[in-house]
Amino acid sequence: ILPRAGLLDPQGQAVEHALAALRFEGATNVHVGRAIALDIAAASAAEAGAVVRRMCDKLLANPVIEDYEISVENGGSP
Amino acid sequence: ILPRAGLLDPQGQAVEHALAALRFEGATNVHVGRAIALDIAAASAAEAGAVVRRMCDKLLANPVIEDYEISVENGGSP
Amino acid sequence: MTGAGVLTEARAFPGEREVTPEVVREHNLSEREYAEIMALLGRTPTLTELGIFSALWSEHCSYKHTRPVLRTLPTAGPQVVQGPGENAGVLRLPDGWAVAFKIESHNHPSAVEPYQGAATGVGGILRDVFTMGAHPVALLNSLRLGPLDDARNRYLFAGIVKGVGDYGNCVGVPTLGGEVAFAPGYSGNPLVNAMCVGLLREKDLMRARAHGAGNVLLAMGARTGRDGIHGASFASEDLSLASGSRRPQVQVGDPFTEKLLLEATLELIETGLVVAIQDMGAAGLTSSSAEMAARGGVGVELDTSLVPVREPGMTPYEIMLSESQERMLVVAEPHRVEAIQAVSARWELTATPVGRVTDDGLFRVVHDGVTVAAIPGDRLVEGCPVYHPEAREAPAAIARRRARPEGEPKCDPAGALPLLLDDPGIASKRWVYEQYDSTVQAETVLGPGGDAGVLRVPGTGFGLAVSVDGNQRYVALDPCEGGRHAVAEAARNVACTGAEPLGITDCRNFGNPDRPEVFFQFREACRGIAEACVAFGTPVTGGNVSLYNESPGGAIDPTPVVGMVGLLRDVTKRVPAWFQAPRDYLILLGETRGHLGGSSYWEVVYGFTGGSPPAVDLAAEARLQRLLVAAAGAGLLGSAHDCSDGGLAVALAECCMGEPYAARTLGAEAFIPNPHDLPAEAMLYGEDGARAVASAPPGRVAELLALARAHAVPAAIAGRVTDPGAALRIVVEGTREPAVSWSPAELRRVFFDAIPRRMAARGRDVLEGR
Amino acid sequence: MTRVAVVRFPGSNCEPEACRAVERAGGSTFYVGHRDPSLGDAEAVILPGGFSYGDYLRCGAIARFSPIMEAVRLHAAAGGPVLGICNGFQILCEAGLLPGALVRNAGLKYLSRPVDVRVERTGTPFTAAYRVGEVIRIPIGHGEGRFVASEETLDAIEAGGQIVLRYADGGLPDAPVNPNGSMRDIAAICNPPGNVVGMMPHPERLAEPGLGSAAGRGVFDSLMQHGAVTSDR
Ligand SMILES: Nc1ncnc2c1ncn2[C@@H]1O[C@H](COP(=O)(O)OP(=O)(O)O)[C@@H](O)[C@H]1O
Ligand SMILES: [Mg+2]
Repeated sequence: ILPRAGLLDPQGQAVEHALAALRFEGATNVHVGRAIALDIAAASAAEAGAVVRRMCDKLLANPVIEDYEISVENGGSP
Repeated sequence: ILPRAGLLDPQGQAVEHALAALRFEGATNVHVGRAIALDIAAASAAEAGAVVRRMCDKLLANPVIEDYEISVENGGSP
Repeated sequence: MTGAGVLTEARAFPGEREVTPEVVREHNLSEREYAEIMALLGRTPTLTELGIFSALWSEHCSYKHTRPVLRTLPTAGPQVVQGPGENAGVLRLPDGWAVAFKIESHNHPSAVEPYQGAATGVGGILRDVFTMGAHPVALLNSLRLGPLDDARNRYLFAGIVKGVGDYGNCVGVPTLGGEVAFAPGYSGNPLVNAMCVGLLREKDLMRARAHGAGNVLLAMGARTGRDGIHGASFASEDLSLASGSRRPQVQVGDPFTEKLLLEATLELIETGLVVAIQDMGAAGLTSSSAEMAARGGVGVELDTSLVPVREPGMTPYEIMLSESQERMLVVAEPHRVEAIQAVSARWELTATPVGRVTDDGLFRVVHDGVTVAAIPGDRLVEGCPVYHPEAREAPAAIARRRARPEGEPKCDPAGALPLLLDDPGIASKRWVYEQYDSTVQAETVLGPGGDAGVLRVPGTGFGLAVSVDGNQRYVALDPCEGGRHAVAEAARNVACTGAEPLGITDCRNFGNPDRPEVFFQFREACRGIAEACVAFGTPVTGGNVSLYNESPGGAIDPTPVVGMVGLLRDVTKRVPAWFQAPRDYLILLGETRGHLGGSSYWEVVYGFTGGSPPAVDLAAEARLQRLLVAAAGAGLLGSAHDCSDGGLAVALAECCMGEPYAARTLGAEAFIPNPHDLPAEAMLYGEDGARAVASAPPGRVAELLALARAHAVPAAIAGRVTDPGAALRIVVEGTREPAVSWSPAELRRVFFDAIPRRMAARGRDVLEGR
Repeated sequence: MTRVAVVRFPGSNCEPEACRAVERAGGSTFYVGHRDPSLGDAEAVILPGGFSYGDYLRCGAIARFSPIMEAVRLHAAAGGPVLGICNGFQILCEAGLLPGALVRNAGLKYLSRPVDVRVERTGTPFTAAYRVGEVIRIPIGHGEGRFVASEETLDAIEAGGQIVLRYADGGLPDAPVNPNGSMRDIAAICNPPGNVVGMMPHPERLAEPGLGSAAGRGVFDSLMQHGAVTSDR
């Protein structure tokens, strides 16, 4: 979950400067957001993804200022 | 970048409760951490990954409280 | 100067939309206003010019509906150093000190994005104050929200409080007071009014007036992005009408940069490096440059291609209208530019020349050498048509004022007290102010939770008392009385600590002024505020108007909010709101007439919001204020607390429950004289003004009563403070009801738990902020 | 008269009151900037509260790399007194001068309120003026003050007597004694020798009776006594 493109991202800027100061050249367009990890029981990865998408729209992400990406890992069968 | 396993993660718990309150059943072991996205110029994905790993060890993550994972996407050649 | 009437030349910026009636409407300009623009340019405006006009001729910047009414406010007084018209008002203090203060709304942005909207509201008001050369020493905030049983309202409340807190905390300015009220009209229309108080040496006062043709304009601070384009005109229409596309991009606050900007700005002013400086607030670069030019009677030329931008390809239109936060516009003599840039660099900031002061009176914008806007500057700022909307009170309002509660009360008078203390409007706001740093700067004498916050002026023995107040229920029922009440309560809160009320800033939050009943509320509330200010000798030094606070849910209650500053001559004499010691005498100041009209009691116990609010006796209020100040100065008072929402019973309960972190409660035996044989509920819960509950040590009571007599303030010994843990017992003279009795410890639980209990359910707000 | 350097990072905001508290106790102060290479003739260093670099990323994470921190490290290694208050504590942890880390309050909210803390160790340049077991009431103001460390580290801290202040019950009503969920109620710790101390509460905000209490003044009196002793040697 990252700040929407175009929005000011003071954290991203601060980190970008800090990295530069530490001689990590060439790190650009740094953005800082939130990572949320959770387990859900779902029949398929697709279904899990769909549930999480609904979670993001309703709670996890703030549509006014944030965009999100979802990645599903199969935690193996129950 | 997520809180170390075993460390109390009140934010994760709060989100877990909020999800339950919104009738999202079956979301368990929710953890909230930080996502950092950045572009770097590197010869290979492997090299990029190595650079970012050094960034994490030095600045982006605090080993006392956090574990991190890195994923590299190829942004195409310059 | 030659500005007025000049027909000017400007060319459209390549690729810019052409100006059609549709585009004009989108910019929220009336046909009359557009005709005015055509006339004073002698041609069709470019899109950039249209945008500039739409910003400066928006209600937010032009006050086109409200200026005639605002002109009727009292703004003069021996203590006034700077009245309305600058970025903040300034009042004189002892020893060459002065106080700059101002209140401002950020309602619309907070309705869209509560956390960022509230945070950037605090940022804006801080800049208004340090722009004057003043060091911010206190913040206050006045919030209005819909009822907390609605999840959306809880989300807005949590996000707004967090936004206000995070910003002020990070900049390092203590929040010393505020208020929160809840009513259905604010669902979807939350109000966020932020007030900042700053200190300066009077001689260092900085005014935002550009002058000196050839002087340089520099943009200092954050880069310019596409944030909040159209904010000013957006803030001037109903949320319901603002079409998605017209919704400005959310402004994100950066309190870290703000702190650096604060330090750099004060250093620039104190070292005399700048001619003038103003923050880029609503309508950003446009309003800051145009207003500084107009105040100085000069022209300006801006080259938008020089402005540091955050995103590539920004047009002059976007750069002129961006509301990116944490930016200042500096006017300086050319030979100072390097020194200014050195100071900025020391504070990790950049200052970039973006234009110059001219002598042709034109407001000119060039981009890559193309003149994209050329407007007579004085007409741009002053030329907006002024409207005199119709004002008529709604029959429904009259009916509500005349109505009386029907049916049975929920409980007997004794049972009502816990109910009232559990009402979120009356309950402790500790859940709120606990999230605000109230002790940073280490000058806090009385923090939040009492009547007014008190801070010491560094290195002196005197201090300031600050409070914000407004009772929208009273205003809805009787706008004029409501306006008077707002000033009276603020002054009472300040005087209770022992401070003399000095002056006010006010924020008027109303609905759509084109509706006669709304404009009636506005006009009458202003009349009430003006009358009270005259009576108390507390001039209006500035403020802010926020109209169009309406959503599909309807309009808000009319909500004028008054921010008062008072002078406490000796901070060691400050008077707390809470009982201090067992066996102190309890003294009622003022007269209890048992007026229940418009009361919280009726609302909570009868579920009825109506009746006519108590009439404010301005002379009596002024006498009470003088008495409280004199008594505090003479060291006669153990405590003093004003009576407002919930009347005597609630005031007495608050005195017994003690401060937010009191380790103990105190009891009280109260006997309330009742010469007119009124029912107990009226005596206990009536909300007559001009009253306070005081306590005094046995040795000082006689003196206090004598002093009251000398000030012609009715005062009666009404019992004693009793031991820790003892009960609060109230006997109302001559009523058949037995004495009513409560345990302060239990009341305390109700009072402090009311809001946390309702906010326990957590939502997205737990993810808000860092 | 003890000379105390107060470090100003971009975003520090408690440095004036830190100076006042030292001066009221009889010391003298001067500011050093985050880019300065040295601490001049300072006998002691204070890292004040605030939001260095906005506390972006993590509290203190970026400040730790400021050039001045190298000088602070040397000063500490030489046994010189170093006090980190609030954000200063967070920086000392990030810099590895103190063990553990400070993370978001268990209540997830910024908390501004008085707290009661019990003095656990008086053998430091900043607590010598107190008595062991004494409970003092001073304010906190932080959103990220929950002290965390691994169990082994915590045991080592306890064994080494490195806990300086613990949140304790001094009678404050209706709020948990431990305001932020800190492990083992830790409010302040020090390094093994005790010359480097970090604390979340703000003693400098309550260091004069005029503001209702001088409970925090002992921290600065201690430093003056310490300064007197060392300069006698
Ligand atoms: N939003 C807020 N921010 C800071 N302090 C607040 C806020 N709301 C209430 N308070 C504190 O609680 C006190 C009591 O509020 P209120 O119930 O309005 O009392 P009063 O009617 O005397 O103004 C205020 O004086 C203020 O110190
Ligand atoms: Mg109030």
